[in-house]
Amino acid sequence: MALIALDRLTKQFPGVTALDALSLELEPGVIGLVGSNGAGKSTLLKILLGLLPPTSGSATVMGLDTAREGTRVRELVGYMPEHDALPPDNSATELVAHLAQMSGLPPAAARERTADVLRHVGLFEERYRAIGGYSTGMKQRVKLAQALVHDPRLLLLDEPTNGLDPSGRDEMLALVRRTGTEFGIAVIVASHLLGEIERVCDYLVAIEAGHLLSAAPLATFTGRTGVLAVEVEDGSDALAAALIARGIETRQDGRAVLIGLDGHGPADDAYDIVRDAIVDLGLPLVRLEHRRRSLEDLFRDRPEDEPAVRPS
Amino acid sequence: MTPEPRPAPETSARDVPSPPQLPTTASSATGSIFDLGYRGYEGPRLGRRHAIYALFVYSLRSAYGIGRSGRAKIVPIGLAILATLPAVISIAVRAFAAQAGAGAEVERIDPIRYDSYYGYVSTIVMLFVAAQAPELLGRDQRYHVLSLYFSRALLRTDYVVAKGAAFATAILILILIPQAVIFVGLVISNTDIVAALGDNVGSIAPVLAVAAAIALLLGSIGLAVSAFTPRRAYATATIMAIFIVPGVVSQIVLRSTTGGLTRYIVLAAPEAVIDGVNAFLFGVKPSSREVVRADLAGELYLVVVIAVVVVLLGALARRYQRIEA
Amino acid sequence: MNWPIVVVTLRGALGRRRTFLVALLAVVPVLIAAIIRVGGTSTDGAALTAGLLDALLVTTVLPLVALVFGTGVLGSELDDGTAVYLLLKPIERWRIVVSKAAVAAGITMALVVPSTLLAGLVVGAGRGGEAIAIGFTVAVLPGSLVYAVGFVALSVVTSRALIAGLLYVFIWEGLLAGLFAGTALFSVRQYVLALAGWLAGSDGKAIKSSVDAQTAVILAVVVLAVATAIAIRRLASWEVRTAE
Amino acid sequence: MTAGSSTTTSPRAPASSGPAIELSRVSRWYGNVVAVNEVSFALGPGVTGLLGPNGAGKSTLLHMMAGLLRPSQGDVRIHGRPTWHDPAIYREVGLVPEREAVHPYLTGWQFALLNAQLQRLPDPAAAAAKAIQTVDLGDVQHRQIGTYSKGMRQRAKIAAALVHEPAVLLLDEPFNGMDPRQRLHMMELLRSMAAAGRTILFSSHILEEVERLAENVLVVYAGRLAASGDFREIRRLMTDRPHTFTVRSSDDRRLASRLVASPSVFGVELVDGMLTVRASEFAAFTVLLPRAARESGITLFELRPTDESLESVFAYLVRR
Repeated sequence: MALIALDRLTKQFPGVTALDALSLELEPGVIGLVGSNGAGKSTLLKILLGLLPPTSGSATVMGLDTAREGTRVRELVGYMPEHDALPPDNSATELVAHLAQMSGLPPAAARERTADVLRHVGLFEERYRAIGGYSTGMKQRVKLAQALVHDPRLLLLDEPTNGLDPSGRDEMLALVRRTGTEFGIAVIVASHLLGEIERVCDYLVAIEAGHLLSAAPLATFTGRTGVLAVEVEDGSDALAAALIARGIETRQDGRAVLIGLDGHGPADDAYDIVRDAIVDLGLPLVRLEHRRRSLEDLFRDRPEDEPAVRPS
Repeated sequence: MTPEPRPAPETSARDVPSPPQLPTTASSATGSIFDLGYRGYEGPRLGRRHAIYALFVYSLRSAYGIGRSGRAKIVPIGLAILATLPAVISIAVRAFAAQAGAGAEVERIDPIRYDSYYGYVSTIVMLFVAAQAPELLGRDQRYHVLSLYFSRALLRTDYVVAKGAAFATAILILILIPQAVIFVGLVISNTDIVAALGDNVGSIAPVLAVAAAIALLLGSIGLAVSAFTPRRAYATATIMAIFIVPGVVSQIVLRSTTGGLTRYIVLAAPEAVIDGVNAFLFGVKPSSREVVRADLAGELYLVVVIAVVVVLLGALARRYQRIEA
Repeated sequence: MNWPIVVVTLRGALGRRRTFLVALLAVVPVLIAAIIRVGGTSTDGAALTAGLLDALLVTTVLPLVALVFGTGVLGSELDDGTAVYLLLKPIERWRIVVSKAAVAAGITMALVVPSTLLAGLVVGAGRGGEAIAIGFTVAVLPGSLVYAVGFVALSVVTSRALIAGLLYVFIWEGLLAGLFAGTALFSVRQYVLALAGWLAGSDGKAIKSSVDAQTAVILAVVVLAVATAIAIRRLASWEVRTAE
Repeated sequence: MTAGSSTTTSPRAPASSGPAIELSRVSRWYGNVVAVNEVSFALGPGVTGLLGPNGAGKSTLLHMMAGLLRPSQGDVRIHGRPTWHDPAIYREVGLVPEREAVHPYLTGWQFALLNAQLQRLPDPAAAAAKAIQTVDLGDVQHRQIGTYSKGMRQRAKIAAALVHEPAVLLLDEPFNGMDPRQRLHMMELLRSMAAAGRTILFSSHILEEVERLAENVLVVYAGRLAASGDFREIRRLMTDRPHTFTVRSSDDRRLASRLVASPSVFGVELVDGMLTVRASEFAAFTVLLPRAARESGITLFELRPTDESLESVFAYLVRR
């Protein structure tokens, strides 16, 4: 049975429809959940946790209906909230062991799993200090640990890199990736940062104003566009002119010279012509690659055909 | 360039390896490397009932600062000691007096008795409630820990039930330990244990009833206030104000007016209501002048306690139904 | 004075649940006056009115109301960071302080003055307490101003203004005033009592104050000026608490 | 959602001369904790990214530039005028603070109007309306800010900072809480404002966005300025860090052997069909590769630098 099945799931609040007849089936994996503010992302997370009854339609997690069997569902689901949610005067070990029991684990198992999970998220001797003194990075790790301690089948992460600096973000994203692949747990990552989703997820669900914008493997969104981009430091104009002279249609986009249109790739011999033009002009070749489509195209207002201005 | 994710290890996290048999020294040496990777949990999941029980125990312990930093223990444990001291002293005095042959006179003048005991410790119990109620509820609200609780195997009402039961139990312990000291003291200080047991067992019921009334009334006031004021200092101040201000106002009003409707103002003061219940259940004259002056029927105080507790617990449950985790 | 600041401060002060609670506080003296009038036995109207207005209003309601609004209009904005939107504007700092203090004083007066008049008349009218009631009502006006401006200044100086204000009212003006006569020099309550006594004319002797009217007025003006100056200087050199 | 038409007029001639923002040997300490240590730089019109790990001193710097913090040493000037103790500069400066607190009881419109009135603009209502439209808060402007989501509140703060069209705009993690569409729209807005001659400095941890928006970056580490300028130039200056490229060609092995012969290449790896080349001199290698390919008759399909991105530059600077 599917990890998650939504059947015409609808949720109406006074004056606004957060979710409008959403139907969807998801298999285990690292799934990115993307959507504009107020698109119903947090509403969907709450419904999956059985904290919010749907207005109509249904949602099941691992076959359990979230409205009727809320507590059973929450035993098997871990949730990492977006905002700070940690009491400052407990230690990480105390808090996570206590919350493990809140998920139905007996005391002994709670203590053992807490020690194990804190190791996996990278908290070692500081786990015995009060959380108040932790850095934002360590706090995010504790929040992840409390979601993992009861060995959930599904992990819901709401903006996991919120407030982290660049190195903190890299470590958290690597941790999320490991959780999804090595730990064998299905992960849903709700985030506004498309770059992160592309780095960590292998499937994507995009919601827009309560409707399903699209749901597909990530590869379909970040496929190659067949447009060849060449960067030659500050020799772009000379190269473009030389290529046009040799009958190759080119466009310029900032630092890069673009060859070929989306849809049909560059002509076969184009690669050699470009190479030879560069050598003849004695220019330095810095980058030669196919432009990739990007998740942003889903959210961009500009017409579809123009590829994203994004070197991969 | 994005870092490529490492391929998953062959043994999935789900199957638990069988424990290796370490060979005896006689046979050839062997060695094994164990998978320290993530392990699933296949043990029992005790569900909602266990979660409520665990939250009850955790909250009861934190009401006495157990499992918390030393600082958090000072107030509750200190107050518990202060509450028990008078009973211990009274029993010690009786024991010495009995040895010196003056046991009977001391018994007559000794102020510490089951029914009079609460009068002495009421302020201590109020301080305990005002200091510890925010500790139980305020922290989870102020730091949004509720979102971690509500996303787990228990319902919002379970949270209120567990916290309420834990706090009532904490107050009961604070009140009943001294009473138990008195009970044991009276029984063992008498040569004929069985007879002493006979006289004292009669007063166990009212002691428990009064203690329950106090715990429920003061506990529900403390919790209701803490539920609506996450900031600890404001919650403590508000609870103390509710305990003290109505009492002072009713004293002023009762002293400067006579009879008529103003008598019922005494029902607004928690301390007076408890004194009324205590007097009614023990069948003794109320100790506070206001209650005597108001001269209301004993049952009325009991009804007020029950009504207030039901209303406040209802408000508490509704607050936690709707609170934004 | 800056009109937009006055409007936003008023909107903020009146929109909050806290204001409603404080308004209740201002009604309490009138209720108690009514109860005393109904059940009371004493016939000496002047002494009763003076005693009641001093105990209930000048000692508790006036300073508490002034404290809540005095610290609320500027101090709370400095703590939660919304003051930045006023400070990062080409406006002289004195204009901000004056506008904020005016709102705090204005609301305090709007709550305390009617409460004083009503409570005074309810308990004193027809028993020789009228002059006392009027005296107190007028004296409470400058009282509100000095208290409000003082607490606004306090809220710029320290983030613990509420507690500091409570200590001033209950310890300095309460406890210590009984022990050390000298404290009266810097006690706003004594200024108000002195003024009320002077205004009440012949009945004024029922109002006890350890400061005579002239010194009270002079000291009040001095305190007002000093508090305003401190508030302006501290606001000008106020520094934000950065997360680092 | 229509992209707000942000036809920003060029800023009024700055009151006095001097670069838009100039810091010379600026330090700030709290007791013996040194938050900012001898930082100097000057910024002109355009978008600059302020980067650094948590606790590096970014907010302290921004607050000193906004006149909310007195420098312990050195001086901070905007258009040549010290920012501390001088409310007049706020005609030229707009700040979007990191803290989320905004007057909850005001509606979006009232908040923008208040800021316009306090700036003593000739027509506050028009300025407020324009700012609301620019940040696309039109349909929620009459709701109280207390009911706003994090992204909406952030846009209200930006509207407040833009209402007087300042010449200098300081933003502390401006896109916090915004969804993808709003982020793109805001980036577009900042780009167009910079093009109109304004000076924009914003701090952010989302390097992929800084890379696309900011022409220059200032990297701060433990209170000191680690690097400034175009991040590609900064990468070039890191001569101690080898440049790594991945190459796909018609005959990787032969190309690899040909490349290894050159002094500018010191490492070659052929791992599951991917040729990775480590070059010591960036300039020499980028000229050598196409020539070597042509001489050996090998077609180049793909050449991708692996550590030229802003993330790599930042990592190298911070992990030193």
